[in-house]
Parts: sequence; structure tokens; C-alpha cells
Amino acid sequence: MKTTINEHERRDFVSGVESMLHDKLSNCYQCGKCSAGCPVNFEMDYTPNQIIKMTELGMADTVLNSKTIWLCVSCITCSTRCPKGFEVTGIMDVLREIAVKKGINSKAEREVQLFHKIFLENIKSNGRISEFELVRKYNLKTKHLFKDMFLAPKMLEKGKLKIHGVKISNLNRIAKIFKDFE
Amino acid sequence: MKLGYYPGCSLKGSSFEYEVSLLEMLKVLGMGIKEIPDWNCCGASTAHSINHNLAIALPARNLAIAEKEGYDSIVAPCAACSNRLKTARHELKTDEALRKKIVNSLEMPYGAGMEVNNMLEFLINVAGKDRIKSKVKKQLKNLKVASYYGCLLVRPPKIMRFDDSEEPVTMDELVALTGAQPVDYSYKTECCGAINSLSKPDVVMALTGKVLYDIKNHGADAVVVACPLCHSNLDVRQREIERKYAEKIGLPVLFITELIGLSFGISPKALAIDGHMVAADKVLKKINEGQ
Amino acid sequence: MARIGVFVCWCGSNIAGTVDVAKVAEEASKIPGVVCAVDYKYMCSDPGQNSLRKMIREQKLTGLVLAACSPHMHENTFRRAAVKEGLNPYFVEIANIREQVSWVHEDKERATQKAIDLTKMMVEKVKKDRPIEDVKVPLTKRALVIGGGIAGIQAALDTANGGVQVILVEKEPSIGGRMIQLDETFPTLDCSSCIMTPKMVEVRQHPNIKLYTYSEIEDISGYIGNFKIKIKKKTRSVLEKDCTGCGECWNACPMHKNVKSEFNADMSERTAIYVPFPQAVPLIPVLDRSACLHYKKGGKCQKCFDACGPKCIDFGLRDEIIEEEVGAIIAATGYDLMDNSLYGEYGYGKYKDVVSGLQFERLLSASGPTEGVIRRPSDGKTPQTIVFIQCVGSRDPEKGVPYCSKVCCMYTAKHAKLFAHKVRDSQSYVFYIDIRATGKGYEEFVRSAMEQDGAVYLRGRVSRIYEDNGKLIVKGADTLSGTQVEIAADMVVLATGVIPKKDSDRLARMLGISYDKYGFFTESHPKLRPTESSTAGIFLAGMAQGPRDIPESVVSGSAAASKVLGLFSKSEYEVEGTIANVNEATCVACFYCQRVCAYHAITGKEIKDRNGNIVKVVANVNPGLCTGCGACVSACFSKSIDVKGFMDDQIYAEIKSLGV
Amino acid sequence: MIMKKEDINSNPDPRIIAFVCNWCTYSGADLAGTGRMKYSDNVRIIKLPCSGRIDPLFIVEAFKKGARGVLVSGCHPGDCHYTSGNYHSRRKYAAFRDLLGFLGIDLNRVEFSWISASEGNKWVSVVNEFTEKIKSLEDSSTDIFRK
Ligand SMILES: Cc1cc2nc3c(=O)[nH]c(=O)nc-3n(C[C@H](O)[C@H](O)[C@H](O)COP(=O)(O)OP(=O)(O)OC[C@H]3O[C@@H](n4cnc5c(N)ncnc54)[C@H](O)[C@@H]3O)c2cc1C
Ligand SMILES: Cc1cc2nc3c(=O)[nH]c(=O)nc-3n(C[C@H](O)[C@H](O)[C@H](O)COP(=O)(O)OP(=O)(O)OC[C@H]3O[C@@H](n4cnc5c(N)ncnc54)[C@H](O)[C@@H]3O)c2cc1C
Ligand code: SF4
Ligand code: SF4
Ligand code: SF4
Ligand code: SF4
Ligand code: SF4
Ligand code: SF4
Ligand code: SF4
Ligand code: SF4
Repeated sequence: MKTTINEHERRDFVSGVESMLHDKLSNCYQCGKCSAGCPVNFEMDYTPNQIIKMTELGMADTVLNSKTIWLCVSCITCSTRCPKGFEVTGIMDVLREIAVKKGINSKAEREVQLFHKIFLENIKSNGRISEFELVRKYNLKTKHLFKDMFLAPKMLEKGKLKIHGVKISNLNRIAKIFKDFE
Repeated sequence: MKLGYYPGCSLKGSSFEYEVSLLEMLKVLGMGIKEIPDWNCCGASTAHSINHNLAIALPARNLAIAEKEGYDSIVAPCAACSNRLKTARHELKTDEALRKKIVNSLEMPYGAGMEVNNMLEFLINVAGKDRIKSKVKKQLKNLKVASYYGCLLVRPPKIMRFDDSEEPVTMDELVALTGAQPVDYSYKTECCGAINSLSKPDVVMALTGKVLYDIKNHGADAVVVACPLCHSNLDVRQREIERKYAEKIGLPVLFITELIGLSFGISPKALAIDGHMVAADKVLKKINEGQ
Repeated sequence: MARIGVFVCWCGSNIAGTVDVAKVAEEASKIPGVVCAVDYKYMCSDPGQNSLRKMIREQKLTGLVLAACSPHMHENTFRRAAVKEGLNPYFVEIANIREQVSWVHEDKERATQKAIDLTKMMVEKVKKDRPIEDVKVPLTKRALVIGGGIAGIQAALDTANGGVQVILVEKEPSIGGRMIQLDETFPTLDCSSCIMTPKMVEVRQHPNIKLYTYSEIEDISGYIGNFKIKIKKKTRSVLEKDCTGCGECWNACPMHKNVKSEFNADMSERTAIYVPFPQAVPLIPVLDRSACLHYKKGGKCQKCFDACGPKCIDFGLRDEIIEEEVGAIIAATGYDLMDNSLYGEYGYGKYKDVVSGLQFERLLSASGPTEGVIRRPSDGKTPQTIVFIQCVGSRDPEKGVPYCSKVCCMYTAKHAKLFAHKVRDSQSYVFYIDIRATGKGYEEFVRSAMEQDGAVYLRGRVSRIYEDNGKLIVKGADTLSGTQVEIAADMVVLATGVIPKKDSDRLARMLGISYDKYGFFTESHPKLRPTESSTAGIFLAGMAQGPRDIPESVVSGSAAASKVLGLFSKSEYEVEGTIANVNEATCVACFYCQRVCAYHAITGKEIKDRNGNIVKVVANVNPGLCTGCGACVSACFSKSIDVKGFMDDQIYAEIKSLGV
Repeated sequence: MIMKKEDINSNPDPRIIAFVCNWCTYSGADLAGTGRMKYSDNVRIIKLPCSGRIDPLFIVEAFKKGARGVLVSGCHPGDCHYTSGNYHSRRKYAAFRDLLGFLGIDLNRVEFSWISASEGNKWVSVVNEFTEKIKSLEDSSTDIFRK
């Protein structure tokens, strides 16, 4: 790997991330404790501390297209143990948010991204999550029609999947929130 | 005391057992709670994953309604929901500009207040150990129970302010109240994979598997949880994990409310224990043998 | 009437090139009170000084103004010349027309005008000069050393060898400090007790050292040269002069499983009557009353008393207060280690086989709980794989302290080496963030831990330790390879951060010295005065000042000793006379001055009439402590305190002379 | 006070008095000399042992005696020769400013700064910038002592 630093682009990217993060990237001293404890590090293409360093170096393309940001499950193990109190979970959120805004579609972790998208759409249209609808839509979109199939009947039998979800009454409120913040 | 109740989506769906058992348990405790009218989804891990402000605004609406209803505090049994509600409250307390913006959008006042309790806080601080103890009818002797806390009850400690973030004990204390023996093991606060259950089942199974096998190796008869996400990863995925790693687990996963309910002498059926994917028969049998 | 002489220096062309020196002299001669004003090529040269002295004599000058280079250059030269002619040295003032005029300005006319102004200012100032006598403070030539670790021992021995009486006060039952707990020491791997024990014995036997162990400082008052000390000598319940150190008493004591041994870092137990370790100095036991059955069960047990041949155990002995007077103090109270239990993720206190560096040191030591065979606490087995974690508590602003503890990189490398030497085919892994090995031979030492002794270093922190089937699963990262690492270890050693000795801030307040927010004593200046505290006559040594290793602690102990010997080399301590002075007639005893004085130089003084009745109280400046900073002056509303040499009226005269 | 026309004129050669501590700023000014750096010659230094010795009344007196600007400078926080003298002055400066303002002095004409013994160049730039600033201010005695 080789990186040629373009100071302008680097600064733009860093200041964009920092302003959303409310923390400075230089605060991280690269001890690696975040990566050491991350439960999903084994699947990631870059460790969390690498993501932080690469962000500081302005490697926007690399981090925004990484698998890491989509694999992160927001368990907050990293931030909790970081000796510098750095918002590692937060930077994952920020990078995902930037990626979404930029319309970057993760190739490797398309499904995770899709799940988040469908999840939010679900809230937007019902105000609450209808798990049945969520799973159905997700499986349709990902063409995983038979995924988790063996679970479904039993879940239905146990009453765990409710086919008719509820909508909240003031859906217009939710629409407003989405309008203002999406 | 006026207690508000924020069930969250899962308790109305895949984890209905949690709600059923909670309400049964409260009946015995003689405590009433009132569901927040017209509450909406707090956004869980998804909203903050891709839209920070939305992730604050969605729970803020529920907090604002709770404030309007005049509750003294609310209980959010789902660990993820209580985490989001507490986080939103914290952020709005510290970020006045965002608070104004959100209040504007909600068209509702919200002063960044309202005490939010997760299930364990509710049991220990609001219900109280003494009250719980006084209602225990059946000592669950013989039963070895491992408490699984997962991530979101304890992290981030600065905002959750709940127990020790590395070695929490609250749930173990509650287990002890029922007469069961708490089982110590290593992965109490390891992540189960949470929301990636659907999109990364392999990852989730690897993480959950590690936790379940460790609990089993420490000789537990059952696991208790206080979070529907944990529950569905540990319970619903358990058969699949057994298949994947070709090793039997067979650990019933109970909600803490169910365990307490059993010690109160409430029937398993009333607690909806038969709603779990992993049957709890063995555990129930052991309880009865111990009487 | 003032008779002032003004001497304007050319400094060759340095001044004369830019300033019209003749004009300066001419203008100066017009100032009232100036009786002569001359210019000269090189005032500091011998002929220059001679002409100055001649003028003092001939013109009967009462004050001099030199318009020349900076006072930091030659003020003393001219003061000495004046003294030779019987003038008080403080009647010499310098107008700085070189560094602050000729060298920094180009326009000759304007530079000359500035030079004239500066000269006028100094003439007005010198007119108001009053003679100042340097203050002489008597010196009690005896030193107090607080803390008997390696730094304090070195300071005490060097001072005592210089012929000065030393009082060494140590809180614990024995001197030796942390170093005597160590096994072998980096970077040479020499045995710690081989170095330390002879020194401890030397202290004990030194004719110039009076040793108070198991003692604490109760109170300190006074100032440089004249400190009064109260020492609380806690009772050992043993008549010290009769005790032979035979050990019959502790062998007889039934309470041998109840108290953790402090010396062995809680890894073994001691009896109620005990010596901390066999080479303790002095070798006299302490009866720990909090653990003793005699006190707990109302006099039922007296086994030790029965066993003692010389019958020197006395259950009724009490603490004593001893008063001493000293002229200088060396504070060398050393350090403590951070509490590892802050790290729930490392399971310290929960997993028996997670130990601290100091505990590992005791496991290595032949005098330790396992007699030098490394055995892990849980089951006594010898570990094959050890994981060492560095920077535990240090460099961790969230849970610990932000600073680097400086010694732990090195002692971890040492531990890895000693482990390799003691256990064949063993393997150590070291998690580090950076390796700080900056002493002589240190980098080589760390390299040899890797190259010769096979330690594998991983660059990253550990996130969590789990227990699994008798193994400790260490979950860390190696950031160089970018991977998460899991190691199944038999034992984990935490390189715990260093913090100041508990209560060091209390002692600092008693001594009136400053300390940082952690409690380390601060030096007067890190480069100019690294061994001096902020208070005159109190010196610092060892880890009490901040993390440092044994070689540095020894150096600082010697440095403190040399400062004390230097101080005592004179018959009296001379303080520059430019210190604060109280006008007792106007002082209203509000003590605002006292509040701003950083040197605690101001106290109250009672003024009594002939019959000994207190008439009033006024502020009083202790010349041994006052530095002449002048902070008190601007705090005083009644204008009752002033600093000699920089009196209010002089400064106003300077300002006035500039009137346009 | 009614201002006469001739009272107002921009002063091309204002007198500036600097109160500096002996250990840091005075030595810094010496260093500028040793380095032969050039700066505005309007400034006159009055040396004090420590910035903690500075009394607000000195400043008032300086203005009364015709100074157009007053510079106060000592060691950087933490560097004080007298341990904490400059902490006192730093704490005092806030109170100073209020007091000077109360006495009716235009605070634009008072400058506080930290200049160490090694900052000859900082001394030069502080003096030059402050002199320029004073020159640019409208100058009349009533501007210095605000009504
Ligand atoms: C695990 C470990 C291994 C180490 N290994 C090495 C090594 O191999 N090589 C090396 O160079 N350095 C090593 N060090 C560092 C070394 O221990 C210190 O540099 C050295 O001990 C400092 O000596 P000291 O005299 O300043 O402090 P200390 O040894 O702490 O001595 C201070 C003394 O003052 C006493 N005291 C404290 N307060 C009071 C009071 N109020 N009144 C009276 N007495 C008081 C204490 O009881 C103690 O006896 C190691 C440190 C650790 C933690
Ligand atoms: C680039 C650089 C930056 C640094 N920055 C810092 C810093 O910011 N802070 C810090 O604390 N340290 C710093 N240092 C380190 C610092 O310079 C040294 O610690 C310090 O100067 C050592 O002083 P010394 O008196 O031992 O040696 P030296 O300064 O080398 O003095 C030795 C003197 O002895 C003379 N001499 C040599 N041989 C003989 C002889 N045979 N006969 C007579 N005279 C002889 C030499 O001419 C010289 O004047 C820095 C070093 C470097 C290289
Ligand atoms: S734990 Fe914190 S300081 Fe260490 S690498 Fe991760 S973010 Fe940086
Ligand atoms: S929050 Fe994300 S990056 Fe941090 S430990 Fe959890 S999964 Fe890993
Ligand atoms: S006294 Fe100072 S200015 Fe005069 S010649 Fe000597 S060095 Fe130069
Ligand atoms: S038995 Fe007596 S003499 Fe021997 S060590 Fe004990 S107290 Fe001292
Ligand atoms: S009297 Fe106390 S110290 Fe002596 S033997 Fe008995 S318990 Fe031990
Ligand atoms: S000396 Fe090494 S181990 Fe100790 S705090 Fe500093 S860097 Fe960390
Ligand atoms: S401030 Fe002045 S009046 Fe008050 S005690 Fe000090 S010297 Fe006396
Ligand atoms: S001059 Fe300074 S040291 Fe002396 S008494 Fe005043 S404030 Fe204290």
C-alpha cells in the first residue's frame, strides 16, 4: 500500500470527521486497545485503530469503502476501554454517515448497509418496527429468500413473528422528524 | 410514584415473553406501570449507525411524551432502547443547540430530563431487593444460572452509569435473591453481535457461540438476560449454533423477569416461558425437584 | 544631600556608535544632585574602574549611575568597586543603554534621547536608594532526610560522609524502600540486596547518622538553617536497646496466617510481631497491635514475651515525640504503585494469576514467598507462558495517569529476561505501546530480552483477560501486523504505573514545598535548580519528584547531599538584602500579604510593651524564606510592606522622571 | 469635559512605559539587543523583581505622567522565577483590568504579555505592534482617561 498525502483533501476530510465526532483524531495515540477488544475485528479488513489513523491521513476512499465500518456492531467495547476516552464507536458512526451521504454503496458489506436502510424505512412508514415486514423486505432485497427459513415456522408457531405490525397514530410526527433530520 | 413504561418494538413482537413476564411479575410486586402513549421506535443501533441526529430525535420524542405525562421515571426493559434513551438524554443535556433544534422539530417541549431505568436498575433501585425478596415463594435451589449482560446495559459507562462495566454483578444479585446459584464465567459482557443478526448471521453465531459454550462449560443450567436482542441471539439462534459447531448446548435462555416470576410462584405458562425456542422443561423440572 | 556620579560608557563603538555619549553625560550633569558626569571608553576595564573609584573618593559620591551595558553583565563588577570605596553596594544603579538602546535602535538622535531618559530614571532611583545589608542567617549544621529508600540512603550517606550530622526518618520498620523488594536490577542485572544491604548497614553504623525507623514527621516549623522538627516514633512494643534480633518472638507468635506481608506485596503472610524481611535494618521486630491477640483478646496471649530471652517486649510502651533541630531537609519519600483493580478488564484481584510487576519481583526473589522459584499463585505451578502488559495505569488519562512511569519498560524487559533464565523453554510475550529505554545501555538491554532471551514483543494494548480452564486468555492487538491476538498464558504480569507515596501531599504542605497535581514534589526549576524545592533549605531526591530509576535516584540523592554540604560550607547563610520589609507602625495586620506569599515568608509578630503585654500584632517577614518577589507589596492596601531595592517611592520616582 | 480641538491629534511619537520582570522579560529584551534586532524606540523599561510586584497604581501613575501606552510583561505561566508570582499577577490582571477601567483608563492602551528570557524576537514584535497600535489611537489626554 502506498499513500500520497494531498494536504488539502486531508484537512477537509479530517475536519469534516472531527466536527461530526466532537473529538480530535490526534487524541488517539494508536495503542490498539480498541482493536484488541473488538468482537468483530476478525472479520474486518482494517482494525479500528487503523481506520482512525487512515482517517487522519485523509484516506477517505479506503475508510469509506471499508468492510470495517459496516461490520462494527456498535458494542462500545472499544470506547469503553480506550485509555484516551476516544470515541471509537463514534467514528464508525460518523464514517458510515458520511458514506451514506456520499451515496457510497459498500460492495463487501452490502447486506449490512441494506439492513440499516430497510430498518429506517420501516420506522419511517410505521413509527415502529414490524419485524415480519423487516425480515420479508430484507430477504426480498438481498434475494436470500430461503435464509433463516427453518427458523420462520417455529417462530410463527411460538408467536414471535407478528404478521400484522402496528403503526403509531401520530405518523405525521415521525414524518416530520425524518424530514428535519434525514 | 408514576412509572412510565417504554416497551420498544421487540417486546411487542419477537420478545413478547419479556413483556408478559414483566407484567405478571409486577402484579405480584404490586407495582403499576403505564405505557407511554403512542411511543415510537427509538431507532435502535441502526439510526445512530447512519444518522446521528435522527438517532437522538427519535428517542427524544418518547422522552418528551414521558415528560408531558408527568412520569417520575420510565423503565425501558430492552437494553438497546434504554441505551438509546439514556444516550439521547445525555446528548441533549450537553448539546443545547441540538436540543433546541430537536424541540423545534418535535414541536413539543423537552428539558433533557426524565430518569430512564433499564430492567436491572428498575428491579434494584425502584422495586428494591427487599420488596422482591419478600415475594419469593419458591427458592430456586439447585438451579445454576449464568447472567449475561451483553454490551448495552453497561456501556458506555459514562452515560449508562450502571454497575461495573467490566465485572457487573447486579443481575447475579437478583439471581441470588431467587435462591438460584449465580454462575461466574468469563464472557458476561462480551458482545453477541446484536443487530447484525440478520445481515451477518455467521459473525453473530461465532460471537454468541463463544458465550454459550463458555456458560455451558461453567456448569450453568440456564442463562438469564435483560435484553430482547441478547435473547434472540442466544435463544433463537442456539439450534443453528449447535449445528454449526456440532456440539450440543441446550441452555434455556430466560428473561430475568421470568426467573423472578418463577420464584414468585407464577406458573411458567403465565410467564410465557413456552414462547422460547429452547425448551425450558429441564429447568422447570429441576426447580420442582428442589422444592 | 545626594552626591551622584554618572558614568557613561562608550563600550568602544558599541554604544558610542549609536548614542552621543558626551551629550548624555552633559544632560546628566544638569540633573539636580548630580555632582559629576563623565564618559569613558570602557568602564568595566581596570582603568575604567579605577577612575570610578577615584571619583567616589574625590567627589565624596553617595550614589553611582552607570549608563552602560545590561545590569546582568556588570552590575556586580561596579558594586564590588563601590564597596571597595566604602559605599553600600546597593547605591549603584545601571542605565541599560547598550542592550536596550544602542544595539536595538538606529536613529542616533532618538537613541541618545532614550539613553538620557534611562539615565535620568536611574538618577532618580539612586537618590532614593537606602543602604541594604545582606541578611545573615545562622545555620544549624545538621540535616534531616525523610525517607530511607535508595535515594534517601544515598543522600544520608553522602551528607554524613561530608562530616555533617544526619537524622534519617523512615516510616516503615526498616529502611531500604522499594529497592530492597527488588530481585535483580536493570540494566546490569546486579542483585538488589547485594547493593542495598551493605548500604543499609552502613547507615546503621555511621557515626554521623541518627536513624529513626517506624517514625513519621509530625510537625515542621522554621526556615532555612533553623528548622524545628517533631518526629513521632511509633512504638514497636519492644525495648530496642535490649533486643538482639534473635527471632524467638516471631517464631513463637501464633498469629501467622492473618496478616499479609507488605514486604512480599501481599503474597505471603507474616506474624503479628515481625520483621519485614530477614535483612531488615534495624533488625528489631515490630509488634503490630492491630493483629495481636494480646490486644484483641484482653491480654490472653503473651507467647512472644515468654519466648524472649532478654524480656524486651513491653505491651505498654507508647509512641514518643522527639524534637530535633536541623538546618536543611532532604525529602526522599519515594513512590507507590497504582491500584490495578481499576482494571476490571484485566481481572486483577479476580484472577489469582494476574499479578503486578512488584509481585513478580517478589516471586523472582530468593527471599520471596517462593524462595525464588517462579510459582503462580493459583496452584503453585511454574508457568511456561507469561504475558507482560506494559503501561497499566500509566499513559492512561481515562483510568490512570497521563504520564509515563519511565521504569516499567525496563523492568518488564528485565522480568522477561529473568523468567527466561529461570524457566527453561518458557515463553514470554510483552504487549507495549512504545519502548522507552533511554539510559546508557538500556536499549541494548531491551534488545537482548528479545534477541537473546526470546521474548516476543507485540505492539499494542490488551483489551481483556478471560479465564478458561486454568489458562488466562489474553486478548490483545498487534498494531504492526494489524491483527488481534489471543494468547493462552499461565500467568499475566501487569507493569503498574508509579504514583507518589500516599500522603506525600500532606508532607509537602507541612514542609511548605510545592507539588504537582499528582503529588510529586516540584523542583524549583527543572534545569536550573532540579534538586531544590520551592522553599530554601529543602531539597528533593528520588522518585518523590517523579518517576526515575535507581541510577537516577542515586544521582539525585548525591546531588541533594552536595547542596546541603554546599549550604553548610559557610558559617552563616547569606540572603540578598533585597527582601520585603514591614512598616510596623502602619501595618494593620490584615495579612493580605501572607495570602499571596508563595514562600510562606510572612508570619504574625506580637509587639509587646515593657510589661510584656501584647500591644498589637503585625506582619513579619522571615528573611530566610523571603525571595523579594514583591507580590506582598501590591497586596497591601495600607502600603505597609515594601521590597528593598524596589521600593514604591523609587518606582514612582522613575515614572515621574519620564514625565513629558 | 469639553474637548478643545487642539487636544485631539494623532500622536506620532507617543511615550510607552513597560513594566517588566527582571528574570524573564528584561532578559528577553537584553537578548533582542544581543541579537541586534531593531525595534521602535518609544518604549522605556522599568525593571521590577517580578510581575507579581506590579501595582495597578504604577500604571495609573504612568498615564498621569504622560505615557500613552503601558506594557506589562513577565514570565510565562509556570516559568516564574518566584514559583508562582506570575500566577498571582495573572489572577490579578483580570482584577487589574476592571480596576483600570473603573479608574477611567482606556484599556486599549494597556497590554499584558508573557515574554521569556529566550524570546527576544517576541519582545521586538510585542513592542512594535503595541507602538503601532498606540500611534493609531486617537490621542488626547481625555482619551486615555475616559470620561
Ligand atoms: C517492579 C519494579 C521493578 C523495578 N526494577 C528496577 C530496576 O531493575 N532497576 C532500577 O534502576 N529501578 C527499578 N525500579 C525503580 C526503583 O524501584 C526506584 O527507582 C527506586 O526504588 C526509587 O527509590 P526512592 O528512594 O526514590 O523511593 P522508595 O524506594 O520508594 O523509598 C522511599 C522511602 O521513603 C519512605 N517514606 C515514604 N514516605 C515517608 C514519610 N512520610 N516519612 C518517612 N518515610 C517515608 C518509604 O517508606 C520508603 O522507604 C523498579 C520499580 C518497580 C516498581
Ligand atoms: C539538537 C539537540 C537538541 C537538544 N534539545 C534539548 C532540549 O530541548 N532540552 C534538553 O534538556 N536537552 C536538549 N539537548 C541535550 C543537551 O544539549 C545536552 O543534554 C547538554 O547540552 C549536555 O551538556 P554537557 O555540559 O554535558 O555537554 P556539552 O554541552 O557538550 O558541553 C561540553 C563542553 O566541554 C567542552 N570540551 C569538550 N572536550 C573538552 C576538553 N578536552 N577540554 C576542554 N573542554 C572540552 C566542549 O567544548 C563543551 O563546551 C539537545 C541536544 C541536541 C543535539
Ligand atoms: S484504544 Fe483509543 S487510543 Fe488506543 S488506538 Fe484505539 S482509539 Fe486510539
Ligand atoms: S463498537 Fe464497533 S469497532 Fe468498537 S468494538 Fe464494537 S464492533 Fe468493534
Ligand atoms: S561596562 Fe559594559 S558597556 Fe561598558 S565597556 Fe564594559 S561591557 Fe561595554
Ligand atoms: S525475642 Fe526478644 S530479643 Fe529476640 S528478636 Fe524478639 S524482641 Fe528481640
Ligand atoms: S502477644 Fe501478640 S505478638 Fe506476641 S505472640 Fe501473642 S499474638 Fe503474637
Ligand atoms: S516506561 Fe514504558 S511501560 Fe512504563 S509507562 Fe512508560 S512507556 Fe509505558
Ligand atoms: S498586607 Fe500590609 S497591612 Fe496587611 S498585614 Fe501585610 S503588611 Fe500589614
Ligand atoms: S517579597 Fe515575595 S517572598 Fe518576600 S514576603 Fe513578599 S511575597 Fe513573600
